[in-house]
Amino acid sequence: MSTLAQEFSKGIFKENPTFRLLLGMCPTLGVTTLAFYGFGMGVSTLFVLLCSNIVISVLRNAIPAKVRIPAYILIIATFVTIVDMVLKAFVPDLHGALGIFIPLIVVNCIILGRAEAFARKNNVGRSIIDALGMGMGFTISLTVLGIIRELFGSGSIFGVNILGTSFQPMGLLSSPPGAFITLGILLGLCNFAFKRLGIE
Amino acid sequence: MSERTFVGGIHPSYFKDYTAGIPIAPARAPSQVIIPLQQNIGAPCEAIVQVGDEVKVGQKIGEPKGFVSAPIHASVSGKVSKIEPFNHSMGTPVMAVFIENDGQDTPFEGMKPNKSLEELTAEEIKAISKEAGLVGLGGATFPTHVKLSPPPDIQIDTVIINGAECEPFLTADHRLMVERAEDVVFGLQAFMKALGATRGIIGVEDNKPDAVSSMRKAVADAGGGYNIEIQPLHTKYPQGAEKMLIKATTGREVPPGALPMAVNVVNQNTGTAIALAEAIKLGKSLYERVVTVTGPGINKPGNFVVRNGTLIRDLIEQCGGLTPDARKLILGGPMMGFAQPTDEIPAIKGTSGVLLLTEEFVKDVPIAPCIKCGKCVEVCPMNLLPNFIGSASEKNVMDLAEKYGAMDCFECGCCTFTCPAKRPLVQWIRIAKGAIAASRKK
Amino acid sequence: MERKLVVSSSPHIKSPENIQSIMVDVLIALFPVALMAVFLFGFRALITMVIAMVAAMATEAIILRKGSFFGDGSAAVTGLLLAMTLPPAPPWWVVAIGAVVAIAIGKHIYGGLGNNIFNPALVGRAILFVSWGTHLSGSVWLKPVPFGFTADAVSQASPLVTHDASLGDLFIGTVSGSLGETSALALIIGAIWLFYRGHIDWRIPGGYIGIVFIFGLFAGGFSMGLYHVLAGGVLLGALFMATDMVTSPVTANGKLIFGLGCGVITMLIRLFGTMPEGVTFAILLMNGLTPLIDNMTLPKKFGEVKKSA
Amino acid sequence: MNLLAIIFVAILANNIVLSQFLGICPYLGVSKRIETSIGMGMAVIFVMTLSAIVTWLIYNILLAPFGLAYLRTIAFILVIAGLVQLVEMILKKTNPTLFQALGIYLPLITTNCAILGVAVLNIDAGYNIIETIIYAISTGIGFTLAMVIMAGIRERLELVNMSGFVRGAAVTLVSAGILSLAFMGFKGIVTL
Amino acid sequence: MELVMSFVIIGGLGLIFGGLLAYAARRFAVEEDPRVETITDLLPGANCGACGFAGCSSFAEKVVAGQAPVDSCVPGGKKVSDNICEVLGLESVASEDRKIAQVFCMGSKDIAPDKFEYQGVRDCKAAMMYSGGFKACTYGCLGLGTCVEVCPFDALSMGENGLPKVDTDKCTGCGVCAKACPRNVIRIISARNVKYVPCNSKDRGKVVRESCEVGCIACKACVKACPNEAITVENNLAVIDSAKCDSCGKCIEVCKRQIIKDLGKVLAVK
Repeated sequence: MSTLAQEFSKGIFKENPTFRLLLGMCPTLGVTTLAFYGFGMGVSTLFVLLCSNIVISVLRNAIPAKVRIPAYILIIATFVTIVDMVLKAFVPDLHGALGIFIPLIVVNCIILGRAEAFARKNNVGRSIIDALGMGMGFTISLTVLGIIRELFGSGSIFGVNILGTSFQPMGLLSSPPGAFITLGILLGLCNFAFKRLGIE
Repeated sequence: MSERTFVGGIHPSYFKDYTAGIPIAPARAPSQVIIPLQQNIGAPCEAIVQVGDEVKVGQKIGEPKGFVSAPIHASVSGKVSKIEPFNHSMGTPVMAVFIENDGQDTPFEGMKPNKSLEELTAEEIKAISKEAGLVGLGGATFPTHVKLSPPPDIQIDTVIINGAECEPFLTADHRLMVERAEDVVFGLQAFMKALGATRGIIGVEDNKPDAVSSMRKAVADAGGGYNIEIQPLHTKYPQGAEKMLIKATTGREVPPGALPMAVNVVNQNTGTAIALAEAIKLGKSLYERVVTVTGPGINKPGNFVVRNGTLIRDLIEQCGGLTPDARKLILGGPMMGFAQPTDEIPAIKGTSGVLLLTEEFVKDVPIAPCIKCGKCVEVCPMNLLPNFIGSASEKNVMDLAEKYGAMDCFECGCCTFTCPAKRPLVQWIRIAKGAIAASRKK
Repeated sequence: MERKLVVSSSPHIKSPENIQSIMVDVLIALFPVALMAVFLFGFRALITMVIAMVAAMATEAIILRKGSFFGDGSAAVTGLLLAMTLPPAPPWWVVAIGAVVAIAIGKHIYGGLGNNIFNPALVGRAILFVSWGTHLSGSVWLKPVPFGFTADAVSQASPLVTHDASLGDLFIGTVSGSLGETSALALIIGAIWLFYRGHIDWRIPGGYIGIVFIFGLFAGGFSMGLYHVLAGGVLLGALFMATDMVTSPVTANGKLIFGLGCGVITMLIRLFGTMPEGVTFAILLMNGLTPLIDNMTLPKKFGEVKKSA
Repeated sequence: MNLLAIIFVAILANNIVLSQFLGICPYLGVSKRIETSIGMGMAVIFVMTLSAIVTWLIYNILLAPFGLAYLRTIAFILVIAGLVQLVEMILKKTNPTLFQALGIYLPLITTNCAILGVAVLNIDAGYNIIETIIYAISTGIGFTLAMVIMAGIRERLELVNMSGFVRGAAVTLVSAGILSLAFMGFKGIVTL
Repeated sequence: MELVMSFVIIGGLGLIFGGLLAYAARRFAVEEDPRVETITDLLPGANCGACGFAGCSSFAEKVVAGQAPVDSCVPGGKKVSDNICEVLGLESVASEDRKIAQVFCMGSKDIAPDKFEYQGVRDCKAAMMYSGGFKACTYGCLGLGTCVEVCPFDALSMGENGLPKVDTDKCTGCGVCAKACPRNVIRIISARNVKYVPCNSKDRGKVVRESCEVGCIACKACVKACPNEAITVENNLAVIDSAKCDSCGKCIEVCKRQIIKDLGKVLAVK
């Protein structure tokens, strides 16, 4: 049994959902044109993951195994709907930018995956830690990708101009093909770095 | 008569000038011959002589154990000194009969002329070719009497004599066609009679005009009312490969995995035809054959009649020895022949050539990645995809290798010859064939 | 025997051709095109080509760490081909980034020479196009000034936009356009060399140019067909890009299908799309389809009877 | 708005995977072999069409009239999860070979965002039922196309010596990027 | 009203689909043993095939069906075997014995000469096709690294001297390398087998002397020296029986060619 600290950090490094487990790729590619979008998506997902992990962990003995998947989905969908409403009410810009990817948090493999692999087997405390770790890992990944794409694709980070006005932005990075290529290269670099650091 | 050919193939440099003009001469009989008991595709022979026995030239010393097998005869007269395993050109040592030459060349009494061809029946011709130990002399060494015994439901209508000799360097068949054309025609007639075939074709690549004209003359001179034609063929490797030759001369395509019999054709080598002619006319068994000793690595190349079991070392000595830069010894031609680790290898029925290559031919160039230029696909006479078979075999993905046609490759070497990345495609294909055959057996 | 013999698998003789000699042949074939580009657009064209080639070769040398700058020559070919798809005088950093991207992403991510799925030069060009499209099209195209050798010429739109160039101009190349695409004459001379050396098959350019011509024919008659063949990048694409060995099918039928596919997509984009030119996208897409095409067009083995299934 | 345009845009110009980033997980996971990718593609086309029809009906008959649009995420995912499980059971019984080939990816169709995505996009675009069906089928075909192309590429890359760091997902993503670039050429051929 | 409708619709949908699923579950039921999946998860997942089945999942199927011994997963060793027993409710059967691969040849490049120069595919099996391999010793390691390529656990590496090295920490004794070696130079031995003779040559002493400096010449000095009769010479090759050996080390002292190795030491050094 690992310590809570390990439980938390594994989501960020060893089992980083984006770079190690390759989960939740759709929003990773879809919304990271700007760092803020990536961050927003990450936090939304973190919220849903946290809530659903708690609820599922609490109900883990009450839900019969046969219908657990539909039950989990229902729980997750409820929180997603809440997030949808909250974003719409408070940050309509972000809501518009994330668009269809908000309802699609429901089918983000990370959330169902953690429910299935972790929350249904562990107590509430551990599930919270797990959700925080995984959610943070996801948020960090998305934000990093967003920063890279925003920096070279628009010359700014979180909307703050960094590279000056003479910089000619590389349109590729803010276009769909650029999302794939950047993530692919980043993934390769990550594999390289992880190997070097001895994390496998 | 137009020149015919097949699709694919390559045009290597032919290097035939080393020996094309040199008449066939007898090679010195060595003081000891070492005759391996495996000299044909199929089952090996069993020795029927013992150590200490006296044998005569042409006497049978090995009895075949299976149907697809031919007997083996002594090539010198003298005493059997040893029977033990010895190096063989196919790699692993096999049982061999060692005979000390007494220098007398006493012929075996059993070798007597037969009846004339008109009087012989098909069965008798088959029996003669079997007793004389005839095998395909082109290199594949398929026992001749097996080829003369098609299943009853197949009627052979055409016999083709393979005078293409498409392998670079080799000139043994070429010289035979120039010097002994009438025996080639006689042998063909005997084949046609044995099979009841109505048509005989002699295919000759058009880079040998002297052979074409001498064969034409011999056909015109020959009697017997056989329907025989000479077909000059486009000079291209592998024109002499069985399936390609049949396609070029008759337009028929032998299906994958099938024998020429499937399209009512039998294919025989020039040397085999002459051997059959000698067996009928003189009763001579197959204990010697013509071998081209050639290549830039030998001092005095030539075409020789070589006794079965002569060590290659003896032959090389007679040809003035090796040049200082000779690095590779090949039995057969440069495209399909086998490189040998040593010159202590006996010449056998399938030895069509001894080729010595020099440093410049054996430079070990690094294997580059496949650039998918498709040149191997263009030249593959079997229409396979050698580049993909090679890559699949390299990565041990044998189901893909099979899909791209590994099992239909007959290893002509066109792909490897032409590959600009210098990839050892044939070797990979061979590995794949071995692995696929092994997995099929399971 | 005292000396050690060499043993290897048959065959024991090999053709003298190797990868480097093929790449040199391609460079030779591109020479008339390059010459014509300098002749039409002046020395800035030469500078563009040199930057692209040097950047490509340097990238490759750094990635491979083999010490040889020219190597097998494939990087030089990629660099030069990339330059051919660019306007005469884009900013130098655009050219350099394009070459680096072409070699690094187009080629070495896939494990280097022979393994790449997409034509590296076109990957480079497409990425540049998406990134800095303004430097690659429209107003930056120079009007060619034969014998001018001047750096400042009047800018002019592509003949694919204006549709007003004469067929003769298109053939000689005195129209605006990318470095390597304007002069049909030079391209054809280069391609003849490649045909002569046996490096390209008629099927890809034949299918490509044929289908472009037919589309043009239906769109606006014979001269329109010819116009579509000669204008823009079709000839450069059909003769030098689509025929790239690594990224095109190896089977005979596959090559024909590949050529036809390139032609159809090019003309779809030209006639109906928002972009005036579609050669890059057409060839890249067909590159992606190449493994499938190869798999679907396995040649009939010698002697094989067609299966009924 | 014409149906042909919907088909063209859904398959090529606005490919669900290459320009909309939906269904990436199965796209990366199942595109190793051409055969499986075709199988998976067929399953997706089927489920996608079925779920698009059902969700459209539910939205337009049950949710919209009662002003319960905000329930659509929950309702849709419920329906899709149920449908997928049904399909899974039926397939397991009737075609075990296909079931074997798709293995663990059938349950993953539930979490294939392309399915839910199409259901939601249909509503957002205000398609009628015919358009919905056409759009769903075409999107499924676009998904299959993208996946089969990638499977061809990956089968070839299997025989290649490449750095272990990029093998697998990384090189697949880069290839998808370049394919996505190539698909950009179709932009604007048909305007909706 | 809205609240009620929400309940009705979501609940109704749940009911309808729940009912459908319940019906389908019965109608299309497929018998499946959940233990198969559990056991598959327990296995190392290298699909090495050491158990004799096509891969980990097919081994799991067989083991549940009782068609495979529970301890046939070599890489997993005792731990996996015990876990499987637990799932299946059986008594633990595995022994503590650990198996590892060792290279039975010390004829490195400089010690065992080649008889000819081989050109072509750098793979031992490929090289074997040409005159039975290029090494003068027909039993020795060819050193082209086929074993290194196939090792699913990354435990083998090719040494500078042209002989493969076994990383005893990573080696699980699955035997994939032993199967791949065309000359049977790599063998799987018990890690308890403390002493062994790293030579594979079945040639007579005279032949061995000509082709290799470190081959076993079957002089039988070790046989005589061994107090426990643990050493025998079979096919011109000394073999040490691990069951009888008590690791006294006398054989090592008397070996004229200094080739008997102490695996205990090998493991310790590592």
